[in-house]
Amino acid sequence: MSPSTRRAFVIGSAIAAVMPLSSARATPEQMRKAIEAVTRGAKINTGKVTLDIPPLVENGHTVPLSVTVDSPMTDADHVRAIHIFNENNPQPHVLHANLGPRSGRALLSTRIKLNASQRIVAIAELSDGGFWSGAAEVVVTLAACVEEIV
Amino acid sequence: MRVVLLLVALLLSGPVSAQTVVGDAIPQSLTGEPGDAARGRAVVANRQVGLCLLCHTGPFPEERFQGNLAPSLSGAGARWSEGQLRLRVVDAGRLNPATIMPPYYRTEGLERVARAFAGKPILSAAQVEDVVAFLMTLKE
Amino acid sequence: MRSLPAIVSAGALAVFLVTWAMAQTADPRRSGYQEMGASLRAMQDDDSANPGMLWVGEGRALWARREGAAGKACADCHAGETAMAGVAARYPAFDAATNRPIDLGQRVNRCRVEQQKAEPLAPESRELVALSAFIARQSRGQPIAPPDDPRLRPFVESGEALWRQRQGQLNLSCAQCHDDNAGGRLAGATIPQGHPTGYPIYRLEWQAVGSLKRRLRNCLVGMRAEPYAYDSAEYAALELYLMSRARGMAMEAPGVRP
Amino acid sequence: MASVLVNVPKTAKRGEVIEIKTLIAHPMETGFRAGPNGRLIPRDIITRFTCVYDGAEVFGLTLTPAIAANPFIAFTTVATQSGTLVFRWTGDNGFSVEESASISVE
Repeated sequence: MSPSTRRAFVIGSAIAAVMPLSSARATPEQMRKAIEAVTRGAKINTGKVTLDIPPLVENGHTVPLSVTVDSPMTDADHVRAIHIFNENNPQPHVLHANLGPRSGRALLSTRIKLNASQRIVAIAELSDGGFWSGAAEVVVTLAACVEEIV
Repeated sequence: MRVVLLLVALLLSGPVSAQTVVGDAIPQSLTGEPGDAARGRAVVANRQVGLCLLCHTGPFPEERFQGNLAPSLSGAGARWSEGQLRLRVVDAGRLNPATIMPPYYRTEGLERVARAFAGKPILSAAQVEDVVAFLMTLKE
Repeated sequence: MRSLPAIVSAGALAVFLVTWAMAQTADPRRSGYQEMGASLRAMQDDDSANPGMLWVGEGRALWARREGAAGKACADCHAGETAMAGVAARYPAFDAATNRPIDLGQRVNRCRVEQQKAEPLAPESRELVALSAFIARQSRGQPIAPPDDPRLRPFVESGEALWRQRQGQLNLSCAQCHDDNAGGRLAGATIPQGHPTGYPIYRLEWQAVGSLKRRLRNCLVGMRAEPYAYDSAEYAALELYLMSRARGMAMEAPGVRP
Repeated sequence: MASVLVNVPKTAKRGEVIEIKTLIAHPMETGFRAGPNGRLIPRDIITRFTCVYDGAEVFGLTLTPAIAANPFIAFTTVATQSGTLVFRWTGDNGFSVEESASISVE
């Protein structure tokens, strides 16, 4: 490995390793468009959706995230899908999960990557066709003593 | 003109140029030229170049997560003279051997320096002057 | 054989008891675990959420696999999930054959070469880290207990000297950050005291499990110092010093750290 | 060898909501990172996760490069009857892993 290719020597900044290309970042506008592609322009209500994500993230490589939706999860009234969006990663649409009455509860936990402090939005698609959303602001600190890419 | 440029190049091609310490200061510019405060601000704020904000806080409202291991840079230009700041950036260990502040313009007496950095100071003479010029603007 | 949940709760209880006992005696030492936010502590505490357990699982499979010309598996001599309980808490240990301390990974390789007649695993290879994680997991909750072997003393001392030696272009020593400035903030990160309680750890920065040597290497790279070779005497000495410095603190392997 | 951990309760009461947690070893290489040679490292991710229980897909997740390495996925399902839960992860470069767990429902 030649010195010029090392990303080492950096006591701060995990950002380069997660997503190095600033031109590849999404924007709040792209997030809005990605949300519209899912809702097809339908009204999004605020509420029912709780996004649990640590307000201060110690390393953007692995950010624990849970979404719960207030729903009885019956045949007649349940959550069909949960979507996560962000406004700063290269791709605004982070994931979508398919749920149904057999889920019992509308709950999803996973871990995502975040390349900077930003706003995260969770949107639930209900069986009646309605959309509900919750959001959280996340602050990503920088990792200390980062290793070079091996 | 060509001769002058060649001389400058020769002077800067060594690891570090000579400095004269007077008391607790280096009164003379390392390059013979005044630094540029705007460039200096960028060096100080850059966490891969100046590294300053890993330990210091300072008047950088746009920079989150500044360190708290060292005094704030705010008011540095009022507390110290230009020459005093220059010595503190060049080699703070001359004033306090136990300091955690890295020697920004020294290559001698260092142990086990990584190959990529061997014989190179952390900042160039011009960067040191830019940083000093910026710190001198921090009067409050 | 005890069920896995029983082992888990026994381990968690032991971690709690050791931590509680330390709190009673006002021990100023803090594990890096205590510097983390609630979500990362929860990630470490739950074996079904701790990504380090993937390596433990791989280590378990490797433990049972026949290797080398002797066609023997580790499990043929050390059967069960608790055969190695407490072992990781006592390494590095003195090795009479080479007259120097060897760490857990080197000890695994010794067994591979001498007992299994197999090639040694590369330092920091996925297999060696997985086996180390499987072994260290069995010491979770136990106090760190470096051997009281007089032959180790000079190595502990040289490890401490390395800990205090300034090095690299940034001219820093380990002690300047982790003794003198522990608890302070290096940019956004709280500087831990640097106790080797969780190794091997799942480091989010690595997105993988790695050894204490890899972590020491990271710090050296950060200081812009030339890292030691993975099997160098320096790392063994530093590990030994750090284990003696953390004597009595609870093992947490596989730890989760940012 | 893909390394997988799934956590499913061994027993449950009929109608009980159970939590299922899964971990799988995978780099989740984003395709946005440059390697040591300065060139982009090609994308290598898991794109889809499903859980089939009692003949039906009870949970599905579509993943993107923004999912962290060694993906952790936790969700709930209603214990309907004794049987097998089949978990499947598929993705780039033909990645396909299946794991199953049995549950006894009273």
